[in-house]
Amino acid sequence: MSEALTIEGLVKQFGGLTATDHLSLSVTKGEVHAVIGPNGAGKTTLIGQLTGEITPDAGTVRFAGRDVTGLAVHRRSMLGLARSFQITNVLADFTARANVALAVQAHQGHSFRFWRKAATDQRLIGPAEEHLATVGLADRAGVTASSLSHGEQRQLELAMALATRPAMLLLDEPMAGMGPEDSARMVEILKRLKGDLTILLVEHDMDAVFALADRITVLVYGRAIATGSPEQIRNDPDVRAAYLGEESADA
Amino acid sequence: MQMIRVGFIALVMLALAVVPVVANAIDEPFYVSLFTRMLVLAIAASSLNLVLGYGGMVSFGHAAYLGLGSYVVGIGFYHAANDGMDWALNGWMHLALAIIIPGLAALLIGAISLRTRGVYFIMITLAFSQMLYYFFIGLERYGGDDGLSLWYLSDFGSVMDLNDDSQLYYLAYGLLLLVLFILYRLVNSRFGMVVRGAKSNERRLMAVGFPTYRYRLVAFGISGAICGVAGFLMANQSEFVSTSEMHWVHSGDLIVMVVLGGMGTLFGPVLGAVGFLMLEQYLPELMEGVCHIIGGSSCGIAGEYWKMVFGPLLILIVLFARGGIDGLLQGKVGRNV
Amino acid sequence: MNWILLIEQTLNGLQLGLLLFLLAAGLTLVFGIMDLVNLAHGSLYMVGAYFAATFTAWTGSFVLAVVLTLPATLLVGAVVEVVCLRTLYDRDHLDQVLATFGLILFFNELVRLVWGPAGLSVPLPEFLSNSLELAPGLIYPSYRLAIIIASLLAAFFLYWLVARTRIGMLIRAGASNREMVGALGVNIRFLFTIVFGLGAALAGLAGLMAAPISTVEIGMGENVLILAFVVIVIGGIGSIRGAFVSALLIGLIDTVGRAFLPDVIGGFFDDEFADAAAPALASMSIYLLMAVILAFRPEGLFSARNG
Amino acid sequence: MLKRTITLAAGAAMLATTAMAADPVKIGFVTTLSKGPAVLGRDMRDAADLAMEHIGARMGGRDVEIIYKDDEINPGIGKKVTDELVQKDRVDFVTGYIWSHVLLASYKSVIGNGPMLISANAGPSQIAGELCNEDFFSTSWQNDQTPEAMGEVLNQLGIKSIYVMAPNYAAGKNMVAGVERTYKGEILGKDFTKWPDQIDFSAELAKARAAKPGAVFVFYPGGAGVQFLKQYAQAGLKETIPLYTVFTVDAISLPVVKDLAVGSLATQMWSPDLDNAANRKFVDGFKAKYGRFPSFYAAQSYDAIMLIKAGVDAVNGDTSDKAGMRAAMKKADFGSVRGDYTYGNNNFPIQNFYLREAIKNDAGEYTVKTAKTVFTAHQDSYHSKCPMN
Repeated sequence: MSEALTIEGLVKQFGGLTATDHLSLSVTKGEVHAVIGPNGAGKTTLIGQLTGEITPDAGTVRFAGRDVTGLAVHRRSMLGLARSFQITNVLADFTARANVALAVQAHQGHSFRFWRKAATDQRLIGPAEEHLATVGLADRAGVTASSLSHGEQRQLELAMALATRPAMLLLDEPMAGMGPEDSARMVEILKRLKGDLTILLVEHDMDAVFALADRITVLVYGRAIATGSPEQIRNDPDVRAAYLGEESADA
Repeated sequence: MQMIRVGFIALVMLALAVVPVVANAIDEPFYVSLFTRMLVLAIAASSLNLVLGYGGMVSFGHAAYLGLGSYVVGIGFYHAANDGMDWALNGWMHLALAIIIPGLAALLIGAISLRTRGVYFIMITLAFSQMLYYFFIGLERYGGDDGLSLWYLSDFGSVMDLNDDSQLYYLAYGLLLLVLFILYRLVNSRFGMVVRGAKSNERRLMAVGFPTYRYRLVAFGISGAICGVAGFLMANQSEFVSTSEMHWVHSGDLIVMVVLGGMGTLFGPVLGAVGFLMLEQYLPELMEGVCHIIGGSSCGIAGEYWKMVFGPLLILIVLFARGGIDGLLQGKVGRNV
Repeated sequence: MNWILLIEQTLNGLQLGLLLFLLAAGLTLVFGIMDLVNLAHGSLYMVGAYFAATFTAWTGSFVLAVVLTLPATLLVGAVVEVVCLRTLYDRDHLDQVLATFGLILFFNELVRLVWGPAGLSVPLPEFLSNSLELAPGLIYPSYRLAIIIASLLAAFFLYWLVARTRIGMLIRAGASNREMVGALGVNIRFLFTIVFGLGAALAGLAGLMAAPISTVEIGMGENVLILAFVVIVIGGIGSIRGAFVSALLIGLIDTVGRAFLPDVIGGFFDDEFADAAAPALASMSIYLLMAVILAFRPEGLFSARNG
Repeated sequence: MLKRTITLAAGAAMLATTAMAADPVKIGFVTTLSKGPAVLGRDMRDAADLAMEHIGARMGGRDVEIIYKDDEINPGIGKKVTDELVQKDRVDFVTGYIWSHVLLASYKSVIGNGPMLISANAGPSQIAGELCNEDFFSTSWQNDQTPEAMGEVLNQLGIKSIYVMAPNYAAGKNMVAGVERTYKGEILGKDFTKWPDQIDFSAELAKARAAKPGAVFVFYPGGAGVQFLKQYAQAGLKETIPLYTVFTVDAISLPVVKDLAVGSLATQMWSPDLDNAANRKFVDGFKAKYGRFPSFYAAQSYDAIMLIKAGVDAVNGDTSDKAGMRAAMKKADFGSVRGDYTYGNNNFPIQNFYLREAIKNDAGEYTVKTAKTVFTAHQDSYHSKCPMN
């Protein structure tokens, strides 16, 4: 049994509000583990603590067998923990290719290289274009990121995350703001990645979650109220009460 | 538009290349010193452009590095003149120290300042430059705020003689070209991509694994070092070093030059420095002329109020010509270019 | 140690700190609420002082001059906001720095054109021109006490305005969420004009309070502007409480440094060194303080959210 | 100095060919015309204009033109406009210069490049000493002389102890050094205050009060002087400790501070009530034309134009005859508003210094009156370092 990521007793409070409440969770290597929950359940706070942008008040985060709780953002990235952002977060005035090339560059040693032109460096451009192809943006490589459509920017996000050669992906609502067509394409892309990568997926789109996830954890008010296979979660009475309540009432 | 832009920039650079020749031909040596000043400030503005234009770090204290560079020359001269230490006039040593000392100072100041963001960064860089300003005012030995008159300039032996205005001019011109070439390589290198990326979206860069702080810091240090070169030239051009070049308003002037010319473009700061000094030189005359044309009285003093026009002009540039001169050449008018 | 002198110097530091608070209050208000870096704050301070000089000369009364100066600077501020600064809110700080830098140049020349190059003077109001003996041997000018009281009143007024009134509520809401306030049916543009005018009036108040103890001259605002920025940056931008605390801190450190540093350094080193080092160190002290505080607390002592 | 010799030769050749009687004599005037100290620059310019009026804008049979330039109190700008005057406008004389640092920065641009330089105010020790030059003249003083006179005043008045305050910059330190050189009593305390942005002197004034000195000596030029005088009076010190100043109470600050400065004592080499024909013509003319008393800045500027006229007159307008002009100027017999004086080897005046008291006269105007003569024919202490004879 190999765990890619283990969270134990994680606590984070903002003023009086407990965003993460003694949360424990583990993600097995190679699985797609979805975290769902109503708005304000503390999903984005959780991602922030996993990437290192937010320091937890208590608890530990272990990744690839080591304690990373106090590690800086860029160090975790070096260990192979990559993320995509909930709100599209690309370098707006760079081309798609340059965006991904920068992510590639991050994992080719230090960047105190002052002389050679980066834009024509095949060691950067080659992998960058590969990753763009993986997410279906091969023909948009030369377009400035800000000119890409919303869906394309989400795909670019993913390409940048992939370019860091991660062992594990943290996807913060990759389908946010997408139309059904774009969502479907993203699900296809993620399906292709499944197996090679461990993925922690935070998502509102239930169709996508149930289509992709191997296991699901339900978060309410910062606590995990249930973890299990999609089937188990679908039938869990607590979950139905707390989260799926309305939908199941309709059904 | 691109053609016009390239043509214009080439024209400016070419025109700058022949200034001493023309000035001496028409027997107007004043233009040599005026344009040397432009070249010097163009180097200083280019150095600021690296952090401001490419790196998004609004340093409001770059006059400090300019001042440090010029004090290298001044202090060397002082000891040569007063303590008989002739070697202290060595130009190569001046140049090297004018790169190293401001560069180290910038690294030190940057190391603290880059922990802050936004307005805090603007203000802390300002605070550090004010600290240096007061420090040199208190340094009575080197003239305090009286400054130091340089009776001997940096000595390059038989290689060149900076007392010759034309030679000094071409040294400044050569150094400007060199600085521009270095900056060109720098901003397009892997290092440059990180610095520019951090301007665009630092959070994203950290997420993909860049320790952005140290790249920004190195950029800041390089910028300070280049600015020191400008200081070295400025001391030799004005044959004088003084604390007033370190005053915060001077840091503001440098920012104005960068923005006037066009931030984050290679030649923008050059155009900005030329434009700024042209305005400083000719706006008063222009105003006097306009005053005469509209038949005003006591036009002789109209030019003294040139800043009353320059101030609003600056506001208009910020509001409507955000890309500066370079942006206008590309046909970009309006807000977010 | 001479205790009377120590008390007097503490009082001096307090008074300087409160004057600095007055200077910085308008700046931090505008900064915190509208996220606008206003370098021209010093110019408004200068304009306030010139108004005070003119109105005192016209009416012959300092009190009447105060009554006229405050609305006058408020009006100047409002005009500047409407004509020039309104379009700068959604711009980055660099744009704001540059545009307001331009305003400084403009105001300096405008003042020279209107009032001439000669400095003006505001005489002390008659009823405040004496000194009080606060304790045996502790003589203090009553105008200095008036500065202390006026600054404390201004601080209290700001606290009351921001924390206790409907306008304050809108201001706070507008600072965090402009759209929301707009949705409440409040004219956000008008609100901002009022806030900026208020900031200008505070600058004017500082200018007129400082006028009787200083020279009313062109460029008088540029030096104090930097001090005001140091105050609000140390305090935490946008935090009135932070500005208050840091102004007092700076006032005390600056005064105590000037008062006792030469003796302290003179105790350790020879006189010549002390003569050279003490004033330089005293000049640099507040910038050192700022660098140290920002090195450990990059957002100042009080972050705006709690202030 | 290759450049110097080349430009000097070129300059001489140029002067010889262009100095036709038809061309006006050109005088460049560098002073501060913007920012706070613009008020000093205005006084200087007004005085120079008045001098031009009095001489009918003619010297040695030629018309005279003055070109004014603003130095913005910045040595870099001062140097730039001086270069422009010398190289572009090709003036015959450059004068003005309020500030030591501006003069020092500009000095090299003039000396050796053709024109003659006449300082109408600044008198840094370097130029009085090792940097002295035959083409430089001062119509003012060497910086240290005025405070030296003040130190002597304090001795003569039998003041046992003083407290000293000045801004922490070069001129401030010179002024203090000057007093220390001549004053024989005890200096109880010394404060160098922050320059230029100290708004409050209460900390230093409290120390001065506590030290209980026989007198307070200060140097605060321009706006800072107004500020200091006000705070000194407000602290209640005006009634308790006599105040002695240099370059602080003058025709610029007096109308601003009025009664607060009345009674304070200052040393100066000129006073508006000095009784000589030239001074009466100058002061009356100035008051009639501008409606205010002239300051010493004005007096020195007026003298600078008159000194230049003496030089140009002596060579009948042939400004290429620099030796002739130098010799004539060195005589200092042009009728200075300060009365007769002579030039030392360094071309700085050897002159009287007076103690002036600030008063309110019968007409209700604020001005100064001469209380006594402190020094007669006083020479600066740097002249021995000047290699000229």
